[in-house]
Amino acid sequence: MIERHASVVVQTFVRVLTPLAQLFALYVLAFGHYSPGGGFQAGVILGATYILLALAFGRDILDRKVNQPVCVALGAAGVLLYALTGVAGMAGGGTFLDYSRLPLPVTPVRARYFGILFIETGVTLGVAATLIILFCRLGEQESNR
Amino acid sequence: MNYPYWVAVGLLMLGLYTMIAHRNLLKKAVGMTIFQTAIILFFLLLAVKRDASLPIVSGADVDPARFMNPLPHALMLTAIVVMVATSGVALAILIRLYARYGSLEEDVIAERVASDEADPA
Amino acid sequence: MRAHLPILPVLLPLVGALLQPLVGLASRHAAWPLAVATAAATAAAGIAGLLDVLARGTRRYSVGGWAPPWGIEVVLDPLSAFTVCVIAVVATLTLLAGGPSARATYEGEEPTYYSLTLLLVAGLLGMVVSGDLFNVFVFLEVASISSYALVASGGGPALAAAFRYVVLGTIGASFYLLGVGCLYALTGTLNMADLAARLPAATGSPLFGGGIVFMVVGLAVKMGLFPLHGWLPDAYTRAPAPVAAVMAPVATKAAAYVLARVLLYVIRPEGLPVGTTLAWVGAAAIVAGGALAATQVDARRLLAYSSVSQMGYIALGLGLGVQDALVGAYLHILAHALMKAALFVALAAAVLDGRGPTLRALRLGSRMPITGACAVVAALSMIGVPPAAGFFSKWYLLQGALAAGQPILAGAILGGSLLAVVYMYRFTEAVWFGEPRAAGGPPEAPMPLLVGLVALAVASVAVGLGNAALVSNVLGPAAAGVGR
Amino acid sequence: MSELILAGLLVLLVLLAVVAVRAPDLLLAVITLGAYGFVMSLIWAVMGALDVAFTEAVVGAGATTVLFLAALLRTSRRRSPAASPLRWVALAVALGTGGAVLGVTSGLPRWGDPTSAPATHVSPRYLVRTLSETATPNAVTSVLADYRGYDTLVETTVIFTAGLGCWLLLTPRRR
Repeated sequence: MIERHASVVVQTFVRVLTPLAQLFALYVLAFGHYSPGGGFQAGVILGATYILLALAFGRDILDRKVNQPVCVALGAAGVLLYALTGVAGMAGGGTFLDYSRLPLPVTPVRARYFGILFIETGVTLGVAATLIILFCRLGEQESNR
Repeated sequence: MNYPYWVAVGLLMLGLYTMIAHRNLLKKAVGMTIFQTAIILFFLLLAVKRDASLPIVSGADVDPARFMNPLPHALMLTAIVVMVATSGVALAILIRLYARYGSLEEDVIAERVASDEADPA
Repeated sequence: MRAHLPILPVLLPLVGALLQPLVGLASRHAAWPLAVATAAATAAAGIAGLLDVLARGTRRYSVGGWAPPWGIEVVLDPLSAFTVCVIAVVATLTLLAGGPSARATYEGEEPTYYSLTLLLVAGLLGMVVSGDLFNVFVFLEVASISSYALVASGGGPALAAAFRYVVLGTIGASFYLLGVGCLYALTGTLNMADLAARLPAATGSPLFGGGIVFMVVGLAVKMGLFPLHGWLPDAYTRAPAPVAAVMAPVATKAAAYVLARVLLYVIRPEGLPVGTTLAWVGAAAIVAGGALAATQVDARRLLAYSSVSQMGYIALGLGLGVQDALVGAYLHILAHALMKAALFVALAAAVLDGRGPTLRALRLGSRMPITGACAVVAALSMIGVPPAAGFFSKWYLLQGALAAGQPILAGAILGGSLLAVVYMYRFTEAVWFGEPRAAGGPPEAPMPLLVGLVALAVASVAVGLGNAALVSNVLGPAAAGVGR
Repeated sequence: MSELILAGLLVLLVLLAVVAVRAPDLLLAVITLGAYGFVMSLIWAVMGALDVAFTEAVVGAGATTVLFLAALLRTSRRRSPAASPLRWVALAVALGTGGAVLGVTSGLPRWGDPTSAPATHVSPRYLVRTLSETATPNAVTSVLADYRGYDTLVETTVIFTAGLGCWLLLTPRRR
């Protein structure tokens, strides 16, 4: 199936590119307020770095680097972070997902700004973990079923 | 001129035809993607305003006619995610089907399913 | 908490579903109790919401603090609160009763299974309480995608059924979305209340008719309405027994509810023959589904086709649109959910005992008298024997058809009951007199299964006995003002 | 000028869709579908929907292609050339639907009309007030994450549901 790519050039390139791509994902997440992009795109980019790794170092690296049940739980935790941000708005006296009532020491409008950042972080986590699971499962070697 | 909408209609028909007429399940999945993007195209065409720019605003006194309608953009971001999620599940099912029945052709699978159901092993 | 009652039926199962994989890391045995507790809390919130609505009127809840139509609102009125209760209560009982069967099917994967079923419930409830057309689409997809995966998890033949379900389900959802797009292009809004206010000025446009037709066709696919029911029989027949027990009673009901909501409360297409068409298609579904059910030898397929027939009753009532017919349709949503849940749970008990799925091998009576008796109560409700709930829903539908001056449709309702006598007689006969199997194992079904099953059967009769109170307090007000 | 580019891209889009559907080799079909997604993302960019373009590029052209390729690796590239008995039904359904949609499009506002209902009702508030109400200049982000944040919560739930579904389907049972 997907085998270890022998070329040292490719492996070195991927080794350098991976952290850069992950950094870019963080940039996309943080600057979604001002420019196109946001949590979802950041999550996909973050997840895609793992495909790069698999392409360069063989699919086995995913089995070594990724604990899949934990990855599923992380995906759930991402969505949960989103939902709990909404519940925090309820705790502050607003309706569900009312970020202006988040218990933060800032003005309601700034609180909305931060609320968006929180939920986008949750989206990134949820999407990245889910995509990694998808790639791990869909790319799995033929099993004995 | 409303010609861009005609492209959406064409893609819609092509996708729908493929989903029903093609016997290969992967082709059906391809048709499904085209069908869904046709509807996304339809929505996004609604967002266009002539001579308007990206919906990223600065300063006060914003004239809404000068910016694209952001609502369909936000809706279709969601629709694209739904599209890839559906594809993911469809492909997972397809992989299991191939592992079990050794084919992606609808009629071959149907035959083997029938013999499976007659004699569940 | 009262302030948040409208959102709780969505929030509770969603959070419960997300907790499953996290708790699953620590213990796999907590999954089932956690799922039942989540569903029970959701049902409690739903009942509290219904009581609140009945006491103090419709509740509108602006998610995110944004007033509609800019934000998304969640609406609890008598109809949505009632439907929430139906789905949440039935899901609680089927999750409870399905536990032993799910353990046998999903050994080691229970957290994933229960997470997906709770996501299905959250999706269905989200569709019901939503006051925004696009939001309904997104929840519809949560419910659909979890259903696809749950059906496919049966492996083998279930995979083929699930792929067909994905293709047809996607066509249905996309048609719905296209209809929403037409109405959005026409009015610029997605909020149901805002749309209802702005549409009357725009009924002349082709976008109006197109929007309605695409939405109705899409929802008809999702509710398994004949002749667009192609995905349903295989999916319900081949899905694992616990999945069928959870899905079959409620999955199509949310789509039927959205159809009612859109047609009767939002769009109200007076100039177009949508209602009449729907009523006649419903009549065709009653007869065709019943006739197909009567010829089946597989018990699950028999029940699946009976679902096609029973969804026909709901469509017929919604299409007629007169007060009694609407009450009958709403009551039938409840009655059918209860009886179909009981029947699929009884089948799950048989499968657990190594019987079925063919009618010949069913024979519950001799080894499982309580399970068998409950199945028979549900079967009598399906036929429409008083005092079971199924009698009263059909009674109201019949009244409605006569009040609307449609004797042929009334005939279809009666004919459907006659067909139900045929197929349910075959089912009941199989339950009591089928081919005996070698004895072994415990004589009755496991306790949780029995508790859930008995509760469903008792509820079927209780709803029938208490139908007058239910109709005058809940369903009458829900149908008031929209009936023709 | 941009209108010409758009027209060209739309023509290219249709051609790629036809190739993806007609290709006898499934690998070719999948690769063409990736190109189709890429052209689609260019179209969104030309139409001023950069956020959608970005997502389409990473999801439509990127993730979807990878998923299809992964599926292809575990199944088969070949497909049987025999025609389906359903093709006339499919043609009738497609033509009927297409005709209906085409009939409906005659009621659409003129393309790009800044006075149409979607342009004048509901949406202007997002543009006018996104800065003062959410401190977020990108109106798409504020609609997505705040005004309609409920949708986005459910959207994230959808993708998680799909991940969970694949996990359930493709993990060998431990028994």
